[in-house]
Amino acid sequence: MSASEQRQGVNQAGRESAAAKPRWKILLVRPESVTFVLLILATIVASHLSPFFADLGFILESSTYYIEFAIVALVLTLVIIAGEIDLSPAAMMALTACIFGTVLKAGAPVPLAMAASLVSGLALGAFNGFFVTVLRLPSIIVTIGTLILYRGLAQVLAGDKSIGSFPSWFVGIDYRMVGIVPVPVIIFVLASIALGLFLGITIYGRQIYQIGTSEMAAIHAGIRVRRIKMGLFLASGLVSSIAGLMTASRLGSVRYDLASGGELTMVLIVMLGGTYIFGGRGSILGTFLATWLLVIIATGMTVANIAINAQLTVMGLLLIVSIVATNWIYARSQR
Amino acid sequence: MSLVRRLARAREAGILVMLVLFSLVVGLIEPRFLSGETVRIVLLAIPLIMVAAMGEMMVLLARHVDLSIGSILGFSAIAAGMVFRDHPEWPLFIGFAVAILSGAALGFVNGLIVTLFRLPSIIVTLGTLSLYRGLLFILSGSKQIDPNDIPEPIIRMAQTSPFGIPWIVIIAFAVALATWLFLTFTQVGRQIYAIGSNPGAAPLRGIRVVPVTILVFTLSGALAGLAGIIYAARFGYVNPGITGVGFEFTVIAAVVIGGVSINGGIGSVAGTMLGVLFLGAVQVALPILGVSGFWQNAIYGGIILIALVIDRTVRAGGIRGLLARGTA
Amino acid sequence: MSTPGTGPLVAARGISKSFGGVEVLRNVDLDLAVGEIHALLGENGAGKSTFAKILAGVHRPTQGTISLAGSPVEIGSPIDAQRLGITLIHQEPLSFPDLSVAENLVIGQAGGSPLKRVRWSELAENGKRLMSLLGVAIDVRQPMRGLSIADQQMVEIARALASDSRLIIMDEPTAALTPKEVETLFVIARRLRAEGRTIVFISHRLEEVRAICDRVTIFRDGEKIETAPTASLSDADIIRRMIGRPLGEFIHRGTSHVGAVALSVSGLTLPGRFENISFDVRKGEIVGLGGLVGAGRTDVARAIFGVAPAASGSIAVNGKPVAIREPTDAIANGIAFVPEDRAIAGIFRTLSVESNITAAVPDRIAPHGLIRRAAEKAIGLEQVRKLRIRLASLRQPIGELSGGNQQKAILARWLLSEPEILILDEPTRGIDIGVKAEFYEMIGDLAAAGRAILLISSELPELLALSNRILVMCEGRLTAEIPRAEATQEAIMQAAVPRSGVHSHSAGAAA
Amino acid sequence: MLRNKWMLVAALGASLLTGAAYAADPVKIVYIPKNTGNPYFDSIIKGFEDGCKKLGCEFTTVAPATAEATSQIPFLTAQLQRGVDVVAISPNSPDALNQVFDRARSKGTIILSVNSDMPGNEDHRDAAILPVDFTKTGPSQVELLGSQIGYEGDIAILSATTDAPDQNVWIAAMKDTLEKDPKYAKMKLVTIAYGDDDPQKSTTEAEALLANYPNLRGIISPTTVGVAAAAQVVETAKKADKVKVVGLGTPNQMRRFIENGTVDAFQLWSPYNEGLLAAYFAVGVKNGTIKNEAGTVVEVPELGKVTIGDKSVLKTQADLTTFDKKNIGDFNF
Repeated sequence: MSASEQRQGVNQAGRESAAAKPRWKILLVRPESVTFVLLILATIVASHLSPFFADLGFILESSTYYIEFAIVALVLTLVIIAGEIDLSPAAMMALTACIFGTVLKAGAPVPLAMAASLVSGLALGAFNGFFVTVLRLPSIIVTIGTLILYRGLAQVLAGDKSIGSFPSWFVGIDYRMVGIVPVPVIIFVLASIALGLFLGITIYGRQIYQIGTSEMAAIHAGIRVRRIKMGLFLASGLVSSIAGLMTASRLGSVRYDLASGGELTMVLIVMLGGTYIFGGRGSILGTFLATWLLVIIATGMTVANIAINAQLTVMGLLLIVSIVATNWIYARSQR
Repeated sequence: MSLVRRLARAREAGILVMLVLFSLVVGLIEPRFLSGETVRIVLLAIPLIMVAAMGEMMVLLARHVDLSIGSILGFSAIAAGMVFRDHPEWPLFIGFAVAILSGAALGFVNGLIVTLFRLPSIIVTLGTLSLYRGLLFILSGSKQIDPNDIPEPIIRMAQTSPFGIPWIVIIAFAVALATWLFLTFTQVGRQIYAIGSNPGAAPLRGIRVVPVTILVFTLSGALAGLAGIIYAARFGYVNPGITGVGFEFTVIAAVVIGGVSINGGIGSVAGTMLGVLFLGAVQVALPILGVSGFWQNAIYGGIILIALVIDRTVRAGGIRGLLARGTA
Repeated sequence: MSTPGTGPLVAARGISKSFGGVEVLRNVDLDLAVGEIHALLGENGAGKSTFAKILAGVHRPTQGTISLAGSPVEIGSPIDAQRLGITLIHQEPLSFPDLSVAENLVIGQAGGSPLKRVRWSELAENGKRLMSLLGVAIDVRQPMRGLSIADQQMVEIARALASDSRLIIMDEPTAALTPKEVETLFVIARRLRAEGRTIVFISHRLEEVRAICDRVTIFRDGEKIETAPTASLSDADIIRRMIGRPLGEFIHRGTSHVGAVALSVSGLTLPGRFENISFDVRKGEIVGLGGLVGAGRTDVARAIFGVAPAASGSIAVNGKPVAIREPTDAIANGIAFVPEDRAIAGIFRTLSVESNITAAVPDRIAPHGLIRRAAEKAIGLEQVRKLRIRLASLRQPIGELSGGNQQKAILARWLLSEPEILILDEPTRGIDIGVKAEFYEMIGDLAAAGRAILLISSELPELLALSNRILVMCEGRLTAEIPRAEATQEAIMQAAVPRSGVHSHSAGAAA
Repeated sequence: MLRNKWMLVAALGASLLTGAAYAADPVKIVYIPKNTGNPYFDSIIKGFEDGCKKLGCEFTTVAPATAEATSQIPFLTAQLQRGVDVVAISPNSPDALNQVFDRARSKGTIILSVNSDMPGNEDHRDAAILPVDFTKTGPSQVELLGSQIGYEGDIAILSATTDAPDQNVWIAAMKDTLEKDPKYAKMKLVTIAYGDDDPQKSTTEAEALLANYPNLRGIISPTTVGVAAAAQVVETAKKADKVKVVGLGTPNQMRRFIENGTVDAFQLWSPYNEGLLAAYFAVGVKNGTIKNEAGTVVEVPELGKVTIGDKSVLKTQADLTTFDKKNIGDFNF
């Protein structure tokens, strides 16, 4: 346990304080740097792989399939920086979307159904938060449980029927454009800026980093750890239901298997963005860049007709490599 | 304190009571459930889960988790199936060896990544869940292994044996017995409990945490591989896109129902067997009661959460400890 | 001092050790003879525990060599140490709560293949034998979970006995033990010595060292100061060597005016931790809180600060009863708490010094939720100047600072909150001797400025030097209140050590 | 397997060389099955390949890993970006793809729904290629089972999911036939079980059928996963002589049970022909030789004449093919 050794080392006192690191070195170990380099590399490779790739309109259109996960991943970034994890958002997307569909089918107007979906998202997030902050159970296990439970409830609610025939104004958010940019991408960019500022310049963002760095120290510094964590799980539930609604709008229908396997994609995006799996380190910028990295890789492979089995392999490898790399860089910077 | 100990000891008894109560309630609603035929069906349904559950239990005991066993099962089943299909002239045990060894190899990789880079196993195996599934598609060329490619003796394993009980049931119970012997009577078996019980103290106590952890993941993989053969025997074919998908959640549910703590160190073979039996009974009861299969996942998820809360309660020293404020 | 004809069992030469660029051991030479009990003395952070851990393979030395019985050895891991016949009894007992006591006695012991059979009846027999040898009544079949710290410590000692080692290192083994248990331990230690084994004994209690140790080695600031036969040094000699200067210099000449009661605690109880704790702290007063490790002092402090609130009892600030459910409540009532374990509960290791200093006063750096960099920097610089914190940059991660400067930053954090009541839990643990003096000065000044201070410390000289009054806790209860005039090390120890000779199994928490 | 890998390489190669490869501008067709690794769709693909070999069209196939509602969408978009002329797809959802289809069609791409239609959303695709007249599936299955059990006794149905649209249409027809046709008056449908197209669930459900209904004489399972599971269960329970299993299955999946006598006969159609017909139809429509409207006759050398029906539905054959010991050796899919 090198961390505890280091801790003991600090504990057992030292004499000299080390000199501060030069700026370029700090920049080099910034979590987003690797992501940025990879993004450029991936774009070059993808352009060579298929002549159909290098088309901004197409990339933006394809990005809408991942943007919903990416928006959730922004909040998940905060959750992971705070030292927790939420594996259930994809299941929450499905369940809240199915609730939306069910309420709508029962004759309620769209705004009411949307409200029901958002409220249920908050409730599901609160349920996760209750287990984590009140019962003090590890979030990684709790949300594996709720991942199965929420997906199961979606299945109970909707069977394997697809619930559709939404009013036409609600359908097709991804075809609404601002210039050549689809609305979901605009939402994602705005959400990134908002959450980036939240994390960067507000006191709550600061406290999220502090909690993730040392929860004990945060408690002892009078930071309301439980309240903030509960807030993060609520945010995760809320943003999942928003993403669920966006998916419903894009597809024009919902089914229990909506966004299935999305937890992998979300964790992958956050990890690719250089956020440290054990908390205390990471950034919205990293997640933002990682989203485009994923879009480029996935779209590049698909448009080059690379078979899905290779894609699964690449995604699994990417996840592992990205965590290993982040950890390695982190450990290096600590030396 | 005595309450804690009593509860901890009562884990297996508690599951047994749950199992009996469940059977009685289902039997009251639908008397057909309490028949010899049900026992036969349950016995046929559980070997697949039981074999993999023994591996997953060891992983949980060491305070890790393996989410990739479904993909490992699929990979091993495909690998063995390809041996059976492409080399029908080879003796059958080669197929067995291929399944178990390929499973062990994939499990070994899990263990290696987890220990070498000190990463949370849940994230690593979430990655290999996808990675191994991709590899198995590549290996199989996306072709399924058809029933007539699976040798007759393998299929018969799910039907009969010289003792009248199907081979797969005998294998499952033999694996459970071997696991029990291993965990109870070998040094390394006890060390698995020790690592899960206090991972920080283990290396200071002279336990080789890295090799033991790798061993645990390797065993989990090997047993998932063996489960791959059982899958082929029971269902008669192996499909790269279906075989083993979602299997990890079933197995984890069975293991935690069996009283194995997700925080490591606590759990027994007997408890896990009861957990598997309970899950088998639920699986069989649902169709008999005419409950939609759509409930199955919700029930699994609920069971895992309830088991978590019970475990937390026991560790906190009862309800009062659980509700006590402050940091534990 | 080693027996003529045979060389020393252990010969350590030039041992140095650094953690993250910070040197905690410097060029230590030490011989341990066959069949001796050798005390390692020194203040907290002097390097004695680190040295012990190097011998036991927990840490690897940065430099230096170790020979065992004449041949050079590499002790790369606890497993290597075991194989070489070296056992360490850890300061805080290590245990596997889910395994039985009997298993805890032997698990991980070297020898035998991994598949070697575990013989349960033998294990139990062996365990019973060891327990009766130590004279404790512990059912070896029950799981470790739920054993008191003292019982766990006895199991830890039994484990060392079972290991058949030639070098046994005991790192403060008596901290949680009753006098009777300590006596049993000494009997066994002497017998082990008679068998030709070597024992390294780390303790703060000089009378214990005098009782059994043949030789003492004194550490200070990571360096070995002296090795000498125990009998050749007086207590005063030893203390002088440990602290590097006479004790007298530390005594804070209290000039503060003791005013009205600032903090009043009555009937505070948290089952299993502490019971019926009542005391007052006045403005301008430093109240010391002494006791053994695990006596519940830290738990009381955590309860007052709201980290782990008490189940019953009341707290009043300036005469008004207050409800403290979480630290925020305590802070709102002008209470500040510098926790004992700086690395875990104090600093945010990878974050900047600046953000560490301002962590408890979000409103001052971010009046409307938005952080004002300029304000934060100004506050940070002011504190750095005031407390003379040595650093390269305010944006530097605090983990890169020395222990003393880290502690100053934590103190700065709390001074910013302008507390009326300051709880200091082992404030000088792991801090350089020079900086320590600065701290004593600061604590005195804080009291002089009218703040009420509750000082928890295991270092008796520190308590004696700074406190107006000293409270003593033992097994979760307040056992004495000693005015400064009557306070002596003996008086404090007498109240701190359990008298009954029987542990209450409920008082089992680490302080 | 070897051939498959070669195909992959060829597809990859073709994709890298696009631009230079088609001087004659052949029709580009892509087929997106429900998911990869499903042998049923491999036969459809074979049909497309053979068709395109003759017609000179350019054919590729891509598939998602899972048959989840939205998993086909990225593939669909990518193919449109690649500029394909015809997208043939076996949709995973009757409506989740509507938006993408609409946009593709507005750009002139032809969308064909292959093997199953999109009930209620027919105006989002150009045409549907179905394997058989689905109204005949129900009665035909009842007759097949009836002939094996002497038109007498308890029977059960093991279906896919409760909401599976095709299966529900067939089951309704089965019920209707059993009720109205006096020939089947002595056959009693005791229950309908749902195996969710999951091998484990289907197996347990089939076992529950045997346990719950000791007098059961036959099981109809109109889904490939279910019929294999039912056969396997009956074989394991050694009740092949007592309980007859019929249903819709693929020859390779069912060969074992036919050969060892567990199953006397089962039915299906030719997925190969679907691919073939789809290829001919697509090329014809694209080149303007076939008018996509009801009543038009499409001629395929191997199949003969197929008439476009209502809502642009084409059926490759009228009746189901019955597979038994005599003919199963002739099929490999």
